Amino acid sequence: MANIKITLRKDDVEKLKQVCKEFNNEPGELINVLHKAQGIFGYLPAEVQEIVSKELNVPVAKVYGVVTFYSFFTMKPKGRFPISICMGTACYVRGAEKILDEIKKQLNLEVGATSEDGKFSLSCLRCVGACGLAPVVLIGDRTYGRVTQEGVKEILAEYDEM
Amino acid sequence: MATYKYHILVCGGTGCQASDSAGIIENLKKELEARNLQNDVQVITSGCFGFCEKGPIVKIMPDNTFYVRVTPEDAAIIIEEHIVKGRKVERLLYTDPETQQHISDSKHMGFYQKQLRIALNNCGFIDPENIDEAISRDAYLALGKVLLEMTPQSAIDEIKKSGLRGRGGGGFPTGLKWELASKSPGDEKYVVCNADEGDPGAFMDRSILEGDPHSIIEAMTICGYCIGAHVGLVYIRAEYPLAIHRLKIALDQAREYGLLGDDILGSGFSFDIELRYGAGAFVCGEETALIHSMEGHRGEPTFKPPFPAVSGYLEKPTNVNNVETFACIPIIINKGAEWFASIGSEKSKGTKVFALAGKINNVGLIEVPMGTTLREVIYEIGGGIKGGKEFKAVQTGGPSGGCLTQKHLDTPIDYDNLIAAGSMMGSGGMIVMDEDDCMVSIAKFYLEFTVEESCGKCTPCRVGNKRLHEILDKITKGEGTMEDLDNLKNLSKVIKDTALCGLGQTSPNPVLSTIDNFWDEYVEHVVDKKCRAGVCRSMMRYVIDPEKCVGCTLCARNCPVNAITGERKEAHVIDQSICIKCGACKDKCKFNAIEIK
Amino acid sequence: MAKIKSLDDLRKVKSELQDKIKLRENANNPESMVQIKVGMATSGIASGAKEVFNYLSEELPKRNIDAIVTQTGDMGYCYAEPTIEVTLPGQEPIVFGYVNVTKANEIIEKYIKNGELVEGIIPKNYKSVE
Amino acid sequence: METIKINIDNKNVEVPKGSTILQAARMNGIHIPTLCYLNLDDMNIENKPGGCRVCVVEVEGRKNLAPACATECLEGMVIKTHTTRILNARRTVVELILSDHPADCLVCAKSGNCELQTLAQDLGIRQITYKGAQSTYRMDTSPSIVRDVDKCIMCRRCEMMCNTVQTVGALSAINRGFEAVVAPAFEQDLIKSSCTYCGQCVAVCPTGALTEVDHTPQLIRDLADPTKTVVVQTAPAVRVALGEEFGMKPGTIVTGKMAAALREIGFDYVFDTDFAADLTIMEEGTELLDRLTRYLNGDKEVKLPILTSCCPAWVNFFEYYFPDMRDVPSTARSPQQMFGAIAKNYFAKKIGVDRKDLVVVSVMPCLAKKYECGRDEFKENGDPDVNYSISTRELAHLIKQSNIDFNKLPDADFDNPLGESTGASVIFGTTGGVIEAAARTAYELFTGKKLEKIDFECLRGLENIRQATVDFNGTPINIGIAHGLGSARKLLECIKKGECNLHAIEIMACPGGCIAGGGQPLHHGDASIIKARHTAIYEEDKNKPIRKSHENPYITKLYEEFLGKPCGELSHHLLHTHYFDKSKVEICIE
Repeated sequence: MANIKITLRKDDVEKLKQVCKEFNNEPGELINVLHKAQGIFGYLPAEVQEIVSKELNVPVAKVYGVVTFYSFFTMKPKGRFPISICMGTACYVRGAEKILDEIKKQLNLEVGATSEDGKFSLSCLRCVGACGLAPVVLIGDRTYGRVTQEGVKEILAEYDEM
Repeated sequence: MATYKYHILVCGGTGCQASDSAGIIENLKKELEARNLQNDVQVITSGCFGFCEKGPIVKIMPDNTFYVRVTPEDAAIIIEEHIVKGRKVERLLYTDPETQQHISDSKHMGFYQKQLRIALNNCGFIDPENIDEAISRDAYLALGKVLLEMTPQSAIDEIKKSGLRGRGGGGFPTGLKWELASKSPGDEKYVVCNADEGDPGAFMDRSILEGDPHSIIEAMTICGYCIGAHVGLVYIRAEYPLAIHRLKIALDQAREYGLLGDDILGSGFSFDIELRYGAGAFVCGEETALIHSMEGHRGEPTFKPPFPAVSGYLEKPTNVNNVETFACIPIIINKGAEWFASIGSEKSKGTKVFALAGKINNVGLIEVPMGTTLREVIYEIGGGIKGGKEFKAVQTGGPSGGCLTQKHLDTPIDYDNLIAAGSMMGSGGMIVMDEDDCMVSIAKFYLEFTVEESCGKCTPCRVGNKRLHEILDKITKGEGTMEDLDNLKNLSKVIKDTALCGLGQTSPNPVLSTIDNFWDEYVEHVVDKKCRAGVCRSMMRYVIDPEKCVGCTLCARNCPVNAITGERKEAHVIDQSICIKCGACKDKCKFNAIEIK
Repeated sequence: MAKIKSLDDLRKVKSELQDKIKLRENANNPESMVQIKVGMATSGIASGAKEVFNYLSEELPKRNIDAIVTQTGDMGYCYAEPTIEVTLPGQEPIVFGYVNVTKANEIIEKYIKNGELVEGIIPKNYKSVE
Repeated sequence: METIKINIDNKNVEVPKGSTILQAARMNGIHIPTLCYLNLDDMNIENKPGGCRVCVVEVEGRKNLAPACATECLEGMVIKTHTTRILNARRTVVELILSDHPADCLVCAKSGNCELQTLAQDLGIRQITYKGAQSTYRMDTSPSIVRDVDKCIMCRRCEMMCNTVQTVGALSAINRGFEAVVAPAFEQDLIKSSCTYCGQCVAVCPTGALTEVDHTPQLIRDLADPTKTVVVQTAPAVRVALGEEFGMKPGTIVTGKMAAALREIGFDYVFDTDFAADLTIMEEGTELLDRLTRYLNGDKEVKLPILTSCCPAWVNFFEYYFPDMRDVPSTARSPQQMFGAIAKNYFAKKIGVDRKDLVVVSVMPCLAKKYECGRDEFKENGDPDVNYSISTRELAHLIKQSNIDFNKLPDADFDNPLGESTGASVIFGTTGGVIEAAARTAYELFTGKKLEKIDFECLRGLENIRQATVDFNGTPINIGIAHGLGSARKLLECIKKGECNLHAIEIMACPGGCIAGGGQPLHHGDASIIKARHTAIYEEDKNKPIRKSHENPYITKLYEEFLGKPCGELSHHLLHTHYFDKSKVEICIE
């Protein structure tokens, strides 16, 4: 994955360095910095981790160790419309797995993957705390509650023209 | 200042926001302005009411009218009918599932009747983004009392006397914990609020932070004074944007009022609070893992001792409590330890918030005195099982807890009773299951979670849980043996005995408790290759009842793998060797002729 | 907002702010409050119920009386409108008819403050919606 | 010392306050098995993650089992170490580890020397009850180290060594749960990381997950090739450790047996790196004296302190982490490379062999040496000065393969001219040795006087960072010593801040120096083995008739015949080097 060199925008790199500075280039702020970095770049490619490593004086292996430990951090760019399916217990017992299967089928997409056109990415997450609406699907900032297997098609159709 | 004649509270919790409560607020304000009523009626975004099943919720004061499942389009009728004409909008009122009667006052709803709200006292009552409302509800009075009228030790003694125990899982006595941290030598100490709520199906901490952030700020400051710390840290899930937003507002407001910062209330005591973000690791709910995470490391637990009270954040004495625990502190100081200790059971004082979810009518956040029975919670507050189905089990304590059954229904809920019953309090998730839930699959579900969330540091959790999950998977696929069941038991026992941290030590609980309570179901899976709940697909057989089949051919035409054959107007047959158990035929059949066996 | 510098300061601020949510606080404990329902059906509004409602909800707090003033639909006493139902803590509700602002003042001063009955009581023959 | 009373396995015993259960047990003859735990007590190296859970014991009143390695004894504690409950738990835990471990013991590089294998054997495990998925990773072969991560058991010893002790940070635990493993950043190959190849990860790995690159097959082919002349050089630390591979007591000196074995294996010339170590002293010592003299004469430009440069992992370290200070260390090549340069450019001519037909092999206690001989600057037209390096462990295998009964071998001598050495060169093998050897020569050259007491006791020891002042006939020379890269980093940071008034510093990457190198027989966490080698090195020095490098007659001859003078032009070309900035990471930014 790191063999494919990607190019970072200069502005973004400057922003990242500024963020590190705001945190006093303190190694203990690694996780806070990574949160901000993911905010800037959308994900955490190897190059970004290298920069963070240099700025905070933390070995890059350790940065990677931290990135791979926390599920919130991702090294893959997300789709324009990231789809997350809540796999909390409440959603699970109300059929979240079936919804996931249906979305996988409809989009021909595996969990953790991004569609080739970069439109959708699919992930599962832990409880979002909207258990009253179970099962819950999030697309971008929008929350869909009480989703049914049949309803999946309808929801996805909203994104047809986008 | 205008005298408002009505207050309209609209739930602004994450659940209701997901159903566009912001749109409701916007429309309500628009409708009021259109009628020039904006000075008579105040619209307030409040924290969570708890009754998430029925959200979004709109409550009108002073007549306590409780509207459920409101949409932005309903705003006009609420203003026109209720505010202008004084008539309740019947269609938006809650309907009692048993009597089919509309109930307008939440006080009369089963969901609220048995509840006693201490930690959730202000949730759904005040505007969490307005410190004035919090202050008018006694916020920071306890802080003032502690800082100016009590010594650290006397405040600790008060907490000890109240009998408050940690609400995050283990139930360690809070006062004792504070005392340990306070006696630990050192000038630099830390107060940490654990808001990395990770149980799938528990969201009380988030609701408290969203609904009453000042209670946490106040409690952390009190704790700081008691143990001798000047810095507080809130470790909060990054996936809780609303809670973070409100907490930040609350911190700013508290600083502006001088309730946080230097020389608080002229006491000479200084304290401030910073945020640290979790990044999606369940194990960080364990306090040593949480501390490592705050220091920028992988969130791996370390062996205790040393306890954080001796060596915690940056190796300094640190006191970690979770959100709900902190939320109880101010009210204990204000109303006194005796008052708090008078609530609850003998060894578990006060109340506990539960996130009630699953196959139950009233999903939501509830707070009940310790010692309330499961039956009261499920049938009176929860309104019974959804769809009139049969109650099968209730899972408490999340991935660390276990499944309780019919025979536990009258057990009073407290720390010790739950442990004795093979489960635990955990952070308070309570998932109700009915006859359609397969208990082996439920155990598998939790193990999947644990495998996913294990940090990987110790062998029993890293490899052992993986093996437990594999065995359960084998059983649900119909490939299990009786030997597997023995192995399951032994391995679970060893993991409990040898894992490094609380997560690992409790991870086999879902397996052990389902084995204890639903042994027959395991044996059925293994010996009869049968899943009575019809969940384990590979064990299901779709069979056409020749008596009921009219030979319409609809099923055959809808079968994706052409497993169904039969002449028109004659009974059809499913070839089990081809069938992929997708259920399409059963869904399509208009004559209920297809059964799962 | 200036900083709150002492516990007394805080208590003062609290009591000043309390009015802001008094309406909600009172609603939380209706049993210990004076509860007043103003009949507000179309005919009630036409006969001046709105003024009475406004008067009561503004005057009672001014006179330091913890009360809950709400509107209600038609009470069924069209002939006597505007009507209000007053429930003192621990007592049976009493309905007054032909209430205008002056009458409302009298009800506050005599009945609510001192428990003295005022003219215009209507025998109660209906059941509340609740 | 304050003591407490405990009861362990029904025995009432008294142990020092603060002891762990494991320590208390060992003091009382109870051997609780461990796996992840590692403690080289005198060297400040400890790995105690409490992760493997092999050492669990029962403590009365405790709900679950306690890890003996991490649990402190408390007054009155009642401990059981082998109840059925414990045995079942311990066995299950080991079975779990084995269930995610390739069962290819017979062909594993660590077979017979693997701590997991020993443990499974001791517990009598004959089958694995819990079978399931195994994690698989690709093999990573760097110039020095092979990573077979399938065999990683997450003991974290390597991570601790790489990060806490060496502060290199090439390795970290990555992922979580079942997928957790120790790896370089982005799971890239080690060669793309900042690894210095110090090999300390290999030295502590309990399984076959980290091993050295095996060069013996290549060596066997070269020995059999009639067109090649094969020359071997052996580093000082090898001779005090090799015997351990043949069951000898740690600290046994086997110089003579080793020379005899190498000759039996079939090397054409059996030489000694010690010869090159003497040569290093001539060059490095001259450089030190030069800088020192200039400094004392008021030259402000001169870089002091001078740092030794004979440790290749240390060279890698400052190239990665302190590239801006790369003009501070001596430019002298390491003894291995000096030997190679002399062998290929002087000895080859002397015996009339083309340098391409001369194969120079080194036997080293070190894995970084494998990387070092592949450096481009040590090649002439692609032909390396040292063809390859094998470790002490590889040599032991080679001796066994050659059917040599090592224990019964009579002692033999090295060949000349590159086999003659002094006591000064022998002590290169341990921390403090290089600088002591340099001091012996520099003193005499600086003062023009004969050294009265050859032993500089003040420079010896195993403390991580040491400082001493040596009196050069009225001129005090401040000397610093650091071993372990973490200690080196501390000293370097002092120098950077200008807080250091030292004139010369010796740095060795491995804690303890070469005697505890990554290519040495495995110590399995027993620090007494390292101490025994340390003592043996000084004993070997004492037994040498000549103990100062500049008195080595063959060195004198080499300068007369070939090199001219120390730090002369030819020396500069053959015996000195330059350093690179390896800190840069390529990132495309637009």
